[in-house]
Amino acid sequence: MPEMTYRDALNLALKEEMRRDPSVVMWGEDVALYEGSFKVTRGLLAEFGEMRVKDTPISENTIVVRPIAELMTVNFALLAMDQIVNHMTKIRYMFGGQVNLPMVIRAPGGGGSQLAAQHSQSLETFFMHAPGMYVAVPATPADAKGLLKTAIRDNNPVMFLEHELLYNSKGEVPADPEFTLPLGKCDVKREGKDVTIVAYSRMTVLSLMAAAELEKEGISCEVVDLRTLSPLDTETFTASAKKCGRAVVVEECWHTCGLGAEIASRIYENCFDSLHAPVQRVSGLDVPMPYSRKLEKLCIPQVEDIVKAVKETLAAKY
Amino acid sequence: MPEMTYRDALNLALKEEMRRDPSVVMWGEDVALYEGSFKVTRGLLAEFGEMRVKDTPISENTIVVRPIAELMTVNFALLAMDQIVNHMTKIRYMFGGQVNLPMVIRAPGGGGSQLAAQHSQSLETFFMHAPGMYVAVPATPADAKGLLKTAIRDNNPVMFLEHELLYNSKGEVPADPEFTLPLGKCDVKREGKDVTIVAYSRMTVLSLMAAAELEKEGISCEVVDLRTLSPLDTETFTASAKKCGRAVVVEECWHTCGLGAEIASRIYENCFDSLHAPVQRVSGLDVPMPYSRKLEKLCIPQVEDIVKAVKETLAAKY
Amino acid sequence: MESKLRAILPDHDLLKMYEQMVLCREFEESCAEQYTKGHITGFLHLYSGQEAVAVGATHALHKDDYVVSAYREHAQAIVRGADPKRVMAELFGKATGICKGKGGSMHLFDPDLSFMGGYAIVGGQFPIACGLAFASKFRQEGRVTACFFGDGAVNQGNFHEGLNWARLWELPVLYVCENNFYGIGTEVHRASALPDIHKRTCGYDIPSEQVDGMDAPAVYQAVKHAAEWVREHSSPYLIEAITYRFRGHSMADPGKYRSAAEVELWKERDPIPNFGKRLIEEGIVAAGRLKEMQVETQAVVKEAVRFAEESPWPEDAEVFNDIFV
Amino acid sequence: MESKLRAILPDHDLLKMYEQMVLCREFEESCAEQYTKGHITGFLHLYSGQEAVAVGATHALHKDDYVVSAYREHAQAIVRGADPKRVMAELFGKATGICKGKGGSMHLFDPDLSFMGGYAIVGGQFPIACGLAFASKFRQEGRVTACFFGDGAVNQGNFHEGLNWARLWELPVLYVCENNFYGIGTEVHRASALPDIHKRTCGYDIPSEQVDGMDAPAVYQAVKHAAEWVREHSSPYLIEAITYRFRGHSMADPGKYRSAAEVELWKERDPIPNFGKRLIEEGIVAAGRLKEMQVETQAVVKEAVRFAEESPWPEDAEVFNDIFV
Ligand SMILES: Cc1ncc(C[n+]2csc(CCOP(=O)(O)OP(=O)(O)O)c2C)c(N)n1
Ligand SMILES: Cc1ncc(C[n+]2csc(CCOP(=O)(O)OP(=O)(O)O)c2C)c(N)n1
Ligand SMILES: [Mg+2]
Ligand SMILES: [Mg+2]
Repeated sequence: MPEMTYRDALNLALKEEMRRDPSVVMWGEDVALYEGSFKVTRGLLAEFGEMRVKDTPISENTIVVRPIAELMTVNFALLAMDQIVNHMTKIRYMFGGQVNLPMVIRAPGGGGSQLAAQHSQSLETFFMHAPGMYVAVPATPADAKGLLKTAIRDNNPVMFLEHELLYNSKGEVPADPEFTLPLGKCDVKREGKDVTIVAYSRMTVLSLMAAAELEKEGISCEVVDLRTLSPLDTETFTASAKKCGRAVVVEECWHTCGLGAEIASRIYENCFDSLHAPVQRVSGLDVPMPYSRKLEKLCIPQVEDIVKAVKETLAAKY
Repeated sequence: MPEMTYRDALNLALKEEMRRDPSVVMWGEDVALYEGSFKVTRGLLAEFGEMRVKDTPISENTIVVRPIAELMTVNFALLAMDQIVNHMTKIRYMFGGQVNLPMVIRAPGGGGSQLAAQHSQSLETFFMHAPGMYVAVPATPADAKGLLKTAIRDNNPVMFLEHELLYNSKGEVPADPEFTLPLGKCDVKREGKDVTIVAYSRMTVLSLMAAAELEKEGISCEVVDLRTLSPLDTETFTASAKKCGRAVVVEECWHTCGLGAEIASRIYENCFDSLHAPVQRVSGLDVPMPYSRKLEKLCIPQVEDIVKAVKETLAAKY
Repeated sequence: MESKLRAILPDHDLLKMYEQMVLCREFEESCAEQYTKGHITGFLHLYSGQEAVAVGATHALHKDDYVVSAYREHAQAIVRGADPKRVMAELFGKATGICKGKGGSMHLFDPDLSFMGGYAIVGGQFPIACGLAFASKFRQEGRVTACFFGDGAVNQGNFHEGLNWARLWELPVLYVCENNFYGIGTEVHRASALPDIHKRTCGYDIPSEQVDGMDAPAVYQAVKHAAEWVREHSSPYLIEAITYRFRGHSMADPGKYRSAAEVELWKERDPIPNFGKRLIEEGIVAAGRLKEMQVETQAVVKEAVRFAEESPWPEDAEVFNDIFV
Repeated sequence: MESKLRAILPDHDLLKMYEQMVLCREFEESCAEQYTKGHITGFLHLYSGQEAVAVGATHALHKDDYVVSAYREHAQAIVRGADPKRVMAELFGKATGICKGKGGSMHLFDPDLSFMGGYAIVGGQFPIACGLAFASKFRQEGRVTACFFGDGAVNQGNFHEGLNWARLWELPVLYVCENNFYGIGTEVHRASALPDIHKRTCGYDIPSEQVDGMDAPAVYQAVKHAAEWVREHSSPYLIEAITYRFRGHSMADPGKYRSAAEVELWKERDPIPNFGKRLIEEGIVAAGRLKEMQVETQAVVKEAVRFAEESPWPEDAEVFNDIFV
């Protein structure tokens, strides 16, 4: 399998799907001539032309209309919440199923680059809370490619959340252009028996690092990567938690009402009699993101925080 | 104590505070001449004049700038999420505390009037998830008045969520114009010993009805009204849950990643060894709201649903 | 001076337009009655008084042109060809409704008629209109997207973003503003810095014009010309139709913000009897026939109510259908 | 023909303006260096090339007029009076920064200077400008709110809502568009249906004009006149300053979307040497003094860097401060 970056995997998925289906179009601020703020759309304009690859004005209210829209970053989704939540997620339902919305909104996000409060948000919980859209959160280049291809082919609206700090991460990606991954299935990225770590996107990467460290101390962690937040594959992560009897959820978003609370609740509800300790939540701090690197680091879950939470859940005695 | 409606209690709070502080202004669509869509601003224009009570264009992006802004309904907050989440909640922090935002956004919301998908939303979890604003959710006329007055006086941004179906509800309201209620404190609206019901806004009213019914069957419920979602008074509701050993959370919003998951998680985390059963969540269904009254009723928690959940939590054997 | 009707359209079309206006009016008045009886609930925004806009404009469009509108859209759907029975059933929340009872009054939709929806968020239709127009352009279908909206909607950011977009990408959108002077209780000059709505396109280099929205043939002519322009140039155009709603904003609105005298003045300009008078004066139809038409449409509406009443409620399981494909 | 400088402002002010422009340039170039060294991180948008706008405009404002801007705002803050030391410390993320290190490059703020913030959401400053202007009007303070923004921001819904609002309520907002022809890599005519930004206010009945943004005295004159107009009429006005950024959009942008020739052409119009030349030609200053000024400002900037370097990091506990009062 060829090795490539998360960025290139996404780029390839876009190209393959645009070749496969001439009705797929790509819209966004600076996606054409500039080839994308994060260069995910490199080469698209040259190959597919002005009609299929279009730069948009900075008008987030209006961008999210058809097939693949790139929101320059997820922070700007807040300007398009009306289009996303009041319209995109509801149109099919309120019109009695008479219309499909086969569209994908791609948005880079997450913190860790000192972009301060307005440019460092992890808004996945908002999208997970509003019913009517799928939400994908790939952690690896292969997942990025496989999920994006499925998202483009799917007839439902998909919010596709990429992590800015993963664009340069590398991994093996199947070469087969028909390689796709299902939406709505967790991926057990590492098997283990003592503690289940449930994570997504960059938090999966950190969780795997934490698991590797913990292994050195003889602690065996199972890392369940959610891959998609909607539909949520409750079965897989609750089965894992039931097996281990202890669980840690890692989320980059704000703690209060973050998706970690939902994951934890489902674990409690499904594994109440198997749990030996409360589920630990490792979360972003409940503050707007500060700029200073020293403060920023405190706000985003780090490998040490995950290690610590795993140990705490093991130490808990009930 | 005089009896008045939730609507009149809010109206009185606005008048009293506008008399008390000449810098308080009231803005919103149709709030002046039309006296508000839900008539909460009746008489304000006549008493305070055009400069302090202003009709705004239908431009939700821009409404939320100063003191009291009425969003005609909370559904339109989705057009103002950039102003609310990217700006209002972050300005004080990102500017190092150099400025205060003493503003209140009032917004009626909730479902149950057959207003269909775009007009029946309960978006409280969004506001609770984003740090940097207070969120008030009064259930009774007295709470409405006492919390609104505090919100107006407070120097932080407050999202003040009123329930459309409560405007005509009646209750006693202290006549003292200095009567205020603290933000950040739960109110135990009914004491009990078997099961804790945690609720807010209209769900508190339904929970009290459920508790009254359950009492007939000898089941004693403690109803904890959250009153404010931010700051969240974890101590009060976890103490209650610890005492009863069983808890039900009632939320009108969508189930997945709804605030019920947060409340439940905090209960599990704080009362893990006292809980006899998983926390039951009674929630709005994870669907856009259908218009038809028959379907709509299924989507919003009803008294029977709460009764059923309480019984289930009592039946659970672990 | 009004132009002679026959110079505008053949008799058959003129009569069809008249009939549709009557149908819309009867439909709306019947809705009011059903609302009062509690059969229709939620928000109910009636179109009475504005019929000349929907009817005149729709007549000027091609069958496959897209139409999007707001929440005051019963007439637009019916004129487009929606079955009054299924529209009424929708308002009753019945399974036979045009959206299975899931949409209600504010969310009618029928893709077979290219009627792409009523939206209840003011301005919500603007981005959708751009999307549809882009689709038409992309597929080289030559379809125009007619986007109806009110005077209140023009102050939404969406309106601005949409106009810029449509002109920049040369999208075939025909904007039809129904200026009825009020957004709920707020008069247009209390909401718009420049209340002449057709003048607001100057910042986007989009042509626009104003038309008497109480005169169906005039609306027809203006929209005909504009739609052809849009189709030919593949570029947006805006029509401002001056009109008035005879009823409150919704059934919940007593309408105290405007004087009885103002309403009366506008009722003298009622687009239906005035059009009828001209049809008779110009010898196109006999008064008796117009009366007959009204009776016929009343029967249609009555039948629609009966159908709605007798229709079944949606199954409970429907609540989980139609979220995802 | 350029007017004689002394007809515009006294020598002292002209020299002050020149000095400020040099200070801004030196500051920005030093930031670039510190970024390359890794002392400044995150997004860094430099102002080099556009100095005549901030300096000319700020000179024309009263001390207590409000200023709001976007994320390319170091110069605007410094010209307003912000201490370069505390600005540099902010960019380093230090506790002594103007916002305690919490804001960074894009979020400078100083209420004592009525500098009401840099915002990183394109168009985010528009509603805030209306709010400040309303406050000034409400309290009858006579303060103008100068709202700086780029050519890319005019396509945001906020811009439209703000213009309508400001004109409708007669709010004293002075809009200053810095048209540098690009929003990141997208040229203005690829984003705006009508790229002449000053013409976009016609739909709101707001007066506007264009000015050469590479000519500080010209900007000063235009803004002076406009600000007085705004103050007198308590009503908005828009200035479009034609300018150019010499560097990429941010430090991360290699700027491949524009040709070297284009950049060179604009560099010939560099507002600093051209202004310096005129000052010398018109006998206002000697060349040697200008050179001295540059050396002096370099020392100021160097001192700012030293201060930033030596300043302490914020305490960890700071992370929870300043959310609520
Ligand atoms: C975004 C948004 N804001 C506010 C409302 C509440 N609202 C419903 S209709 C309306 C007035 C719209 O007026 P106009 O566009 O003139 O249409 P008309 O009702 O006159 O047909 C308002 C403010 C809404 N539905 N959506
Ligand atoms: C709402 C929003 N959308 C997109 C961005 C990303 N972005 C940052 S700067 C910029 C370009 C703005 O251009 P312009 O207004 O001309 O200002 P300039 O950078 O030229 O000073 C964009 C698209 C953003 N910050 N906010
Ligand atoms: Mg109107
Ligand atoms: Mg620019």
